[in-house]
Amino acid sequence: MAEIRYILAVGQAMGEEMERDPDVLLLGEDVGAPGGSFGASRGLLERFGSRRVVDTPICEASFLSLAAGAAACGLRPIVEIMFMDFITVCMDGMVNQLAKMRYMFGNQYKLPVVVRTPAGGGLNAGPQHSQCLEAWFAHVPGLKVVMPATPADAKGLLKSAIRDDNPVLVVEHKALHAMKGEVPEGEHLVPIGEARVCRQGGDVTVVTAGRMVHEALAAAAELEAEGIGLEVIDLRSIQPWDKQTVFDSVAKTHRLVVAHEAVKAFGFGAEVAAAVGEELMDELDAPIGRVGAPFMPVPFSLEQAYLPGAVQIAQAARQAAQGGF
Amino acid sequence: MAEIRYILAVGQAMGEEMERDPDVLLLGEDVGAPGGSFGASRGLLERFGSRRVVDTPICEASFLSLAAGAAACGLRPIVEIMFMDFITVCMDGMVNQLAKMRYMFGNQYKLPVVVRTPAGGGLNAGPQHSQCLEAWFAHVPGLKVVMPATPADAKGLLKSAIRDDNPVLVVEHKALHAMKGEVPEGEHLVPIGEARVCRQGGDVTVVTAGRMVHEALAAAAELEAEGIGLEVIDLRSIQPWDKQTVFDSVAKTHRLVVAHEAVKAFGFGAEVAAAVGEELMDELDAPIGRVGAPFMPVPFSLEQAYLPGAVQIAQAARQAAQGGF
Amino acid sequence: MSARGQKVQQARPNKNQLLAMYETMLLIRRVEETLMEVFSAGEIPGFLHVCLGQEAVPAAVAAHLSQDDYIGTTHRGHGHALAKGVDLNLFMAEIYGRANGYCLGRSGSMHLADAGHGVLGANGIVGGGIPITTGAAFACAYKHPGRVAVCFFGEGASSQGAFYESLNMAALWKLPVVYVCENNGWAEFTPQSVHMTVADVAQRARAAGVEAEVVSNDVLAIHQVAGRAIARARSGEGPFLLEVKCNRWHGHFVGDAQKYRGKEAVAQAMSDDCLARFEQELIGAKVLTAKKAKELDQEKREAVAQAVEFARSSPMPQPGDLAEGLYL
Amino acid sequence: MSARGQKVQQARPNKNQLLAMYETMLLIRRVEETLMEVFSAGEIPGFLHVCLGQEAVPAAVAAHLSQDDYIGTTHRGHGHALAKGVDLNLFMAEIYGRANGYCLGRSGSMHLADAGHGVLGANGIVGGGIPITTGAAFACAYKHPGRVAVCFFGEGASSQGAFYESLNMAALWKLPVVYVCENNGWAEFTPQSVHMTVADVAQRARAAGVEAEVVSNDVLAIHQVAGRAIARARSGEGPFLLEVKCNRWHGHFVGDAQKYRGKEAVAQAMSDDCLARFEQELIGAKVLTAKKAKELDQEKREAVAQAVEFARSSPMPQPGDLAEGLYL
Ligand SMILES: Cc1ncc(C[n+]2csc(CCOP(=O)(O)OP(=O)(O)O)c2C)c(N)n1
Ligand SMILES: Cc1ncc(C[n+]2csc(CCOP(=O)(O)OP(=O)(O)O)c2C)c(N)n1
Ligand SMILES: [Mg+2]
Ligand SMILES: [Mg+2]
Repeated sequence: MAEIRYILAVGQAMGEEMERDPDVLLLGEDVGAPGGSFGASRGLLERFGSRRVVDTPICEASFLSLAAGAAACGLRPIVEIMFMDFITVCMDGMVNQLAKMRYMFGNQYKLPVVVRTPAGGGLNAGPQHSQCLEAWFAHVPGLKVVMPATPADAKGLLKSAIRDDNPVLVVEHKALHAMKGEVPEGEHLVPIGEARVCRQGGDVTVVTAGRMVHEALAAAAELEAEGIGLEVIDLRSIQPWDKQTVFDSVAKTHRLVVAHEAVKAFGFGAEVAAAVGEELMDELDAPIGRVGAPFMPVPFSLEQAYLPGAVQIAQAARQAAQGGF
Repeated sequence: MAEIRYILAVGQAMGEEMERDPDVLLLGEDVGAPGGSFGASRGLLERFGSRRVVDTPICEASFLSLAAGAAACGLRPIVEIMFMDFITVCMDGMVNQLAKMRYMFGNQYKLPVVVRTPAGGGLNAGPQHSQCLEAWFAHVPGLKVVMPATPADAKGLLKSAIRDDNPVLVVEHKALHAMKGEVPEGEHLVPIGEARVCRQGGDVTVVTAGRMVHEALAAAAELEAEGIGLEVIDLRSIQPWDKQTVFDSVAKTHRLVVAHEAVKAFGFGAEVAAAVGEELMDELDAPIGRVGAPFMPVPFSLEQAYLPGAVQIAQAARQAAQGGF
Repeated sequence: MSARGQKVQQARPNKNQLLAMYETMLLIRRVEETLMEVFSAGEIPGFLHVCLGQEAVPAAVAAHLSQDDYIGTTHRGHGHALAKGVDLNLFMAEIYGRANGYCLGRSGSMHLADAGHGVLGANGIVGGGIPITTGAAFACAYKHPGRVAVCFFGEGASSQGAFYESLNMAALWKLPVVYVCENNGWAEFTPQSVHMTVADVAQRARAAGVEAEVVSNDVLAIHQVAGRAIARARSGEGPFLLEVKCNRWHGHFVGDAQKYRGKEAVAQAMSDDCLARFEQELIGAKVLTAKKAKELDQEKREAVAQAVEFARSSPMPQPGDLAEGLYL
Repeated sequence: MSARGQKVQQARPNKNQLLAMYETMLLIRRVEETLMEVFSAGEIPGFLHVCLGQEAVPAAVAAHLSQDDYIGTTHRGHGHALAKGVDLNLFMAEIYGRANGYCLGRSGSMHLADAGHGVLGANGIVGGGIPITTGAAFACAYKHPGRVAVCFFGEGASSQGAFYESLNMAALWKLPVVYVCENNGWAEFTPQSVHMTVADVAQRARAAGVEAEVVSNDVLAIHQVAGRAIARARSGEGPFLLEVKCNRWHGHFVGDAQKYRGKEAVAQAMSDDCLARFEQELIGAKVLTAKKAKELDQEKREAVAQAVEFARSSPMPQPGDLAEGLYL
């Protein structure tokens, strides 16, 4: 297995799938010769030409919907939205068109569109370039939402997304782009909707996704010294999310913390916590802890003070471990 | 007190505030001579003229942002988005501009913009004219979100929203527009962020908002016969929401159901349930029930089978009343 | 329907083609009249927008299309779907929200689609269909050479940024798409003068680098320009915008009392009857006789009545079917 | 700055006005050079976009504005803010993310705003500022007669629907707004030819019913057209678009190695030096001497160095301050 960077894994997934299926193509701003703002499509223009690696004008609203129409007519477009914050510009396409076309037309059309977008903080890019908005999309029937946390998942989830006949939003995390990790060569597919228990532990379950997986692992390492064993679950997919894996773990540890980088209030952690509270409350020995960003835009300065991380997760897990009724 | 329709209460609020403050004005499609698609602004053009009751072209994205700019320069615009589903077109204005301008510019500007929009089902208007998307906005720091359930609140909350120096999203419900109710005359303000206990009861707390308040009351009437007392709380505001009132009630009943018309998964009910689970779990004698729409777009046909209502609330409350650990 | 790529579309229509267009217009007229009736009688819930007075456009444009060409349309989309050849019974069943309608009753009038005839869907979002249909043209250029996509919309929609953005991409990539703007002067309850400074949507198109032409509500004039535009698109010469100045006979939706529009203006609008004019022309040119016209009318009336019966007697979807097909 | 409503702006600038513009350009040049340096040295986090080579536009346009006129700008907005008269120290402190910066360190370069000088903010969303600034013009027409709003943006942004939609509203309501498009030929790493079919953004403006004019990167030419446009706007004659063909000297952001752009092309771009040209003109016209130019340069360098020192020694915000002011 090769050690490669997350962003390269994204590029490999696209390259392999474009090789495999001539209907797969890529649309976005600067995706051609420049290889994308973050370099994900580097080399693809040379390999596949400008009919399949398409530089768009700056008009997210329309090139996203254009991809939806193209998909209904037999193509399998991947759309890059340069920063997740810009997806606000194409919400009609995402929500009223792409997400609904299959269902509202009574299954007449397939909508194999992948929307790739880097989210999150870490670059001091400020309030309009750092948001984590995945919870919105998880609330929209018809969309699938995945958040790869490692290079292997960046590749495996993206390949699955490209082969899926439904629209899939792939939320990359900018702060992970440079991360290196082992990525299986050849056919490597990670099924959408399956979580990964990335660390076993007996005391507190931590459910998270994306960049926060690594923060949870750091917190786990820290708490190990304190004698608290964290079981860290990387959801990988937010919609659908793997209830069974989460429930199994909570049935074992009886304590749960849910963590994400997005603003805590109304984030995806609320759904996980609510579902556990609804269906598995009798297994719980302590209140469910939630970790997320404070209720304010991501500031330019003090970004690190703003972003939630291992410290907050450790604190919440400690509290869960000690808490009880 | 006069009995008036919900939609007239909305019109009264706008008329009174425009009378009071010459900086208040209304922008939207067909708001002028036609008085708005649902008649909210009927008569306002005649009273205030076309400088203050402004018919816009069909371009939600830009007239919403235009209102944000006008507000930063001293006006207090009310923007009508004809159906909440169309707010997808102006999410950049809502989320990246309006919500953030005050904070990211270090408090230099006030953003007194009210966005009024009718949401929800009941008109068989199908998948693109029936959505309840309030949870998205509650997740965005910088926006306030209210959901008036009665004519009195439609007026009182809207008047408060217009006087608020922050952006407020007012989610009306189309199925309530024709509803009649008592509305206090003269200065009637309902503070944003305060819930209303609209029915006292000792057994199960039902937290809800908007149209579902009436469904909860119907469920309460039904369960009374079964000897189960529901305490119905109309949140009125989703962001900020009145934790204290909810917590006080749960501390009394020890059982909670959260209900909304929006898709259940990742809806505002998740946040309420998660917050209670996080901060008040030891008060709970049964799992928190959640009621919301199933995970699919709103279909044209069978809308009534799709929409959650009194039946589902009663069922969840019954289960909460009987359930335990 | 004509062979692809050949420029036969630019020729004057022959007798059969003229009659086919006439029949299409007649069918649309009768369908819409009937829908107004049954909707007003409460048989159909929701919103219903009819295209009475605007029948020439779909008939003339679709005359140049094959079954596997694509169209995208709007809330006022019955005529386009019918002209594209959808099955009248399944069309009607969908509008009635029945389980055997094209979309299993989930879409109704406002989102009706038929993959079999390349109908990408009516759209409840004004402007929403424009980039989608442009995407269909993208797929044609990429994968289905020779096919075209036709995008119908109103002048109100042309104020949405999606219109401008889509035309820019279509021009940039020379996509085989023909934009057809039915400028009926009204967006809901508001006249064009309130929301546009330029008189012609065509002017807006040219600014995006798309050639454009304006014609009146005359089926032969539309047929001619559409033919040229579609032939151009098929042969890779890129997009075109055709604007038809027409009139909306009735309210925005069925039930709209049009208080905002004077009686005289309505009468004036209704005096623009593209179907009656075409009928007279055809009779004058001896392509049609008054008798034949009557027969055809009777035929359409019966077909429509039958479709309504079909829809009425079709089953409603079952609550249990609701969840089917959200994901594949 | 000139009295409102009077058409003095159309007169040729006098000596003092010429010198004032020169100084503004010089200041912008020195600020941007310094920011490139300190950013490259790692003193400032995030993204930084400089406007080197494009200094003529802000200087010439802002020469017609008073403190209480409004401007809206973009990610490449330092020049516009400086020309509008923001305090150099507070400006620099904001870019350094300090607690005493204009926005308490929350906005940095990409969202810098100064209410005191009518700077409505840079904007991180391409096209996002266009309707906002149009809204400022709406407020001027409504509440602050005589004031205008100037909206700066790039040719890349003119492909966003927000551009087209905003111009339509401005034309419709004759808003006192002047759109200034700095067409530097590049949107990030992509040249204009890849995303526009028309050569001029001006053509796009005319489609929306807005008068437009194209000028070269010459401060006096810009000054003249801007003067006319702003005077028109002040007197209620409506919007105007001024397009300036200029060159982006450096990468999209500081640190962009421009692998996509040949060395020759960069050299070519950098040969378009609006400041050097203006300096020569002023010296030729005896408005300026080489000695005076040197003095002024020294003065600006010192002011910039001082502002950098001010920023460096300013306090960072405290974590406890983060929550302040989300709501009033
Ligand atoms: C994004 C959006 N905004 C507003 C509406 C409400 N609406 C429906 S039809 C319509 C007018 C459309 O006018 P036009 O495009 O001229 O089409 P016509 O109805 O005349 O056929 C409006 C504003 C909508 N459906 N979607
Ligand atoms: C909605 C949105 N899409 C994309 C981007 C990324 N982006 C930032 S600047 C830029 C290019 C802008 O080009 P132009 O408008 O010509 O301005 P210039 O940088 O040349 O000054 C792009 C694509 C963004 N910030 N916002
Ligand atoms: Mg119209
Ligand atoms: Mg540029």
